[in-house]
Amino acid sequence: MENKKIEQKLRQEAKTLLQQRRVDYIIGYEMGSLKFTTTPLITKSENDTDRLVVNPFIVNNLSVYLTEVKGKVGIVVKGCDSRSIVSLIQDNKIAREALVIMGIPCPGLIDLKKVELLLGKDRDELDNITRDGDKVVIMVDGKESNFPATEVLFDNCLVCEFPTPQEYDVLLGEPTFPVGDITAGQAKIRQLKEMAPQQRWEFWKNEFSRCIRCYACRNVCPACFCQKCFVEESEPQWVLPTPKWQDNLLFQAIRNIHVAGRCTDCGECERVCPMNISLRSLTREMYEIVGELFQYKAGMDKNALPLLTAYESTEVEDFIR
Amino acid sequence: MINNKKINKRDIGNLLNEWSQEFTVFVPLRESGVAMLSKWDGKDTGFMDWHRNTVQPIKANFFPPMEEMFSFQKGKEGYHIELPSSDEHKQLIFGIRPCDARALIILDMTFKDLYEDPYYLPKRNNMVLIGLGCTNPYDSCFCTSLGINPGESADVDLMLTDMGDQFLIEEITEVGKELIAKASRVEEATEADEAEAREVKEASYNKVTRKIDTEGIKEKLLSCFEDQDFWEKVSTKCISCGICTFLCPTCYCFDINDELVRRQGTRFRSWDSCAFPVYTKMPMENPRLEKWRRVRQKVCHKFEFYPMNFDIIACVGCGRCIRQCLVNWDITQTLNSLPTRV
Amino acid sequence: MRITDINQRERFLANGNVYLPHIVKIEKVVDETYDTRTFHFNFKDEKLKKEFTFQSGQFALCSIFGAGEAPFAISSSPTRRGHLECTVRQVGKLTNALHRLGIGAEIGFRGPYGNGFPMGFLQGKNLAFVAGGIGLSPLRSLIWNVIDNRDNYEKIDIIYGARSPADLCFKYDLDTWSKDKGINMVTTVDKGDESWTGRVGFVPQVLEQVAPSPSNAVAIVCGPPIMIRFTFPVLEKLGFPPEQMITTLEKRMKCGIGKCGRCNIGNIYVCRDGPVFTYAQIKSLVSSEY
Amino acid sequence: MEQEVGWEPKLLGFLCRWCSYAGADLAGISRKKYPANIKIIKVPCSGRVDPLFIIKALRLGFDGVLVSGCYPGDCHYQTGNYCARRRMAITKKFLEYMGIESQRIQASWVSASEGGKLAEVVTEVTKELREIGPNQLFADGK
Repeated sequence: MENKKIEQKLRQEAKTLLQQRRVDYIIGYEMGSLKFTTTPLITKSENDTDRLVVNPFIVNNLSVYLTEVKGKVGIVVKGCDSRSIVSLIQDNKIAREALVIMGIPCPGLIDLKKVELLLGKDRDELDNITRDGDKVVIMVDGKESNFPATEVLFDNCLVCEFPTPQEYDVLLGEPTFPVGDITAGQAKIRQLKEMAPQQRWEFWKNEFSRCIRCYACRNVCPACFCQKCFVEESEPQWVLPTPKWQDNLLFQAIRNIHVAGRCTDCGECERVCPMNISLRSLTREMYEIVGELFQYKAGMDKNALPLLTAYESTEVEDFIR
Repeated sequence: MINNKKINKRDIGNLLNEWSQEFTVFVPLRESGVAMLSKWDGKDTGFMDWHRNTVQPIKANFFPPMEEMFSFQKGKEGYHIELPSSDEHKQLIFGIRPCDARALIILDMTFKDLYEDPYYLPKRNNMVLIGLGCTNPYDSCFCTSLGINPGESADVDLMLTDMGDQFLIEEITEVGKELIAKASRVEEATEADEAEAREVKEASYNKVTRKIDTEGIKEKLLSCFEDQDFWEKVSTKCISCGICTFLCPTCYCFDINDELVRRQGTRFRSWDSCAFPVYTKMPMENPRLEKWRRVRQKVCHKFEFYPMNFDIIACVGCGRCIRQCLVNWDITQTLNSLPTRV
Repeated sequence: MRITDINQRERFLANGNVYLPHIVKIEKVVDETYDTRTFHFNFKDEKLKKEFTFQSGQFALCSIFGAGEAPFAISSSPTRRGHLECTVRQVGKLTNALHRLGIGAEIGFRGPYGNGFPMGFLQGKNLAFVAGGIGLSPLRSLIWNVIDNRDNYEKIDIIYGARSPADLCFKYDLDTWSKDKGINMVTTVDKGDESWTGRVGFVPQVLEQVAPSPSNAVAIVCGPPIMIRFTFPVLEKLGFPPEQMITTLEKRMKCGIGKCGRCNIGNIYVCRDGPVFTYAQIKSLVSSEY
Repeated sequence: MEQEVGWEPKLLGFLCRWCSYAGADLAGISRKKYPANIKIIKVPCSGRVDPLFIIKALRLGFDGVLVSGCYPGDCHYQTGNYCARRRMAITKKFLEYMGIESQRIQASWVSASEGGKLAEVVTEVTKELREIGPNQLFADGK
């Protein structure tokens, strides 16, 4: 019910922004064409603002559009998205002045893949899904079942430290707090870490032999903003365009290193992967490494230097001979 | 008139085992969480009660994501080119849906066009298709708008209809007939079975509620082809990934690349996508650099160019591009909102 | 416009597999400009050496093994048998690799593909060739073809331009043609240098000055896309009907046979249905992405 | 793991031209012995080394990669080696997590006057690589 109120406020806010010409575009979410699906709404029209929605399915990290849309933009963000924006500002990709950020405190989004697994049914076979505090209520065939939210939220939502946007012009709704079930959210990574290196390598080899190189992970990532990605470089050709597992793995390893310190663990790469590759097990680990080595968290301070251009004179170097 | 057959679902495992002697049998499996056609392990028959289509379309069996075209090696006598060994077993694909079966007919047209494709066609000509009617189409399916009945198909060798505990079997081709003639535990279908199957098919047809209007679509697209505003508007949220084209059962674009590892070279062909800017990039210019041009190409290729060249729409309404799209870009919405010329 | 008949070309397939290249050997390398070279090559296979034929305007896919494959117009004339020529500018991975090769090196060759120039239609006509930069290479094949059958054609104008004197290709041919009394050869550069005494000006402008008569004439245009787009209006102004303007287009290609998808302009594939088109055909296309 | 007879580890070194590369030169001049297992690529600064080079070298079959630059504070370009240090720390940890043996990715500080140290580093690294065996990471086998 809270969402409904936020939604109303958001629609009003967005409309006003456009009416007063404070922004050229609004980027937000509207209902999608499938059940429990939202879709990005990028519009110049005041009338469209009535279609803006806020619900537990606003999955897209809309900051990915900021490097593309020209002019002043009013954008709807969740906690993780706001950090992507800060990170883009740090990298001089966008100007803070060109943005009006409408923050939405996000208590976690519902992972439909988990719901499907849990119920053995596909999303379009469910009647209704609602979030009620720490419960999620799902209606199937007229019957209601309750699940703890922690069972159906995205893994990255479970480990989310900053559900309230870090950077905003207006905050719609009250700040929320981590829903956290860190253990559940980290289960996959912990399993991997317990393996021997060879086993881990086998695991990734297996994952990346499924990859079809659709580049959805890269294109959906707000931190992947290169004009020309190294995989498209032909002289020298670093990576074969053919989806051999070796090249797929190399691509993803380097992509992760390139976005180190920019990745906010928004989880989009894993969500969009049509081949169900466990990409977040890479991004999250990188997030942890960066935190552990440099006490750095991506997208927290828009005035800070980007991680890989900054340094301290004494820093971890126990690995250097 | 009626000479359809039926088989009990619990006998399907045996039947597939029999067929495994002669064919490499593929069934829809959800390995690693992605539904795709995989080699049958001889045990898992879960696919019979899972009423949905695969994520990866059947085209991957004949036109795989990557495939070796030939290898080359430099010797004393110069380059030596070798074709990959073609010891491929005849494929039997069980559980293909009517939309995907039709998609193969559409792919055939391109691969047979002018020069025959020596990689796709031999595989395509060396397989048996066992169709399975849908009983539970996705909310993204719109096959009925493209003249496809989710419960029926003439593009397979055998067509199965799910009737709970048993399948009704229609023998579509001679190949299919022969298969059934050799199969054990197949019975004659009764009048009642036929009636039940008809009901199942009708129900499934009615479950497909998403529609597009294909009437005059070629002309409509032609008239709005240069409408940049429209194409810009519909393409805004697209993020130019390859999901919709890679997972499309009728998309066939490919790339050709060489790999050279210590004098041993291989030429591969792999899926490519018109959504990628590099796809059309030339040294000096790129005719489809802008996103709206690429989105327009995708839509028009299917609904305008393919009909112009082959007299058939290159879309079967399987809905994968809608279901899998990470921003829920919906081709049916685009097609239903084409500006009509004033 | 779509071609349906390829019978005569099928006999050149390697092993019956349209994607398999034949091996050809580089016999000679000619430096055209600082970044462009003409490669003379011939089949290793004796039978093909004798039998291989093509039409002016057709192209082939050349493989540099390990670097890949790309389409090049055949720049020699089918009337001059003995070897084949392709003229290649260094622009990327593959062309760089090709430029590193010398005499004796082996490359892959498959083709010929595409429709070629309409020789029957050109017979008995005045021909105006308009070319820019390396765009001369497919026209060169046609020009030599025409010269070798000179009696079949009327007046010949050649207007050729490049960015600078250093960018002019086939200087040895330009010399021969300008000495030929039966040819009106005009060479121009966008920007001259201290030693340049010839014309200065963009090809379309020079074309307008030269003003070949449109009567019983065909203009054959090839060059960078931007030049082609500016040349058509000039020709129209001179009175050439679109049916009498011919060009050959360039697109990124991988397969060369209308399957891999990328070279389309609307429903037409440049590799399969072109690369030679009349302006009338281009105007009738769905798309203006040429 | 099958090991070819007479197998010797192949090490690829990215050496900064201002220090480590000069160090290698010095080692040569002063006849300090170091294993011939290293192939050296001279880079303008250790900061030039993109993690891409490292993993690409492994993909190409090198058994190990050594990045060697100037001591902190000594960078010819002021900050190049500091940036390299961060990048290497992340790369090494991350690739280890993916399953690449930590011995395959090495870093060192070697100044222009430390011909001896460079020889030592190469010797040690080669020894470690010999212990873990050939790089089969990207081998095709199913």
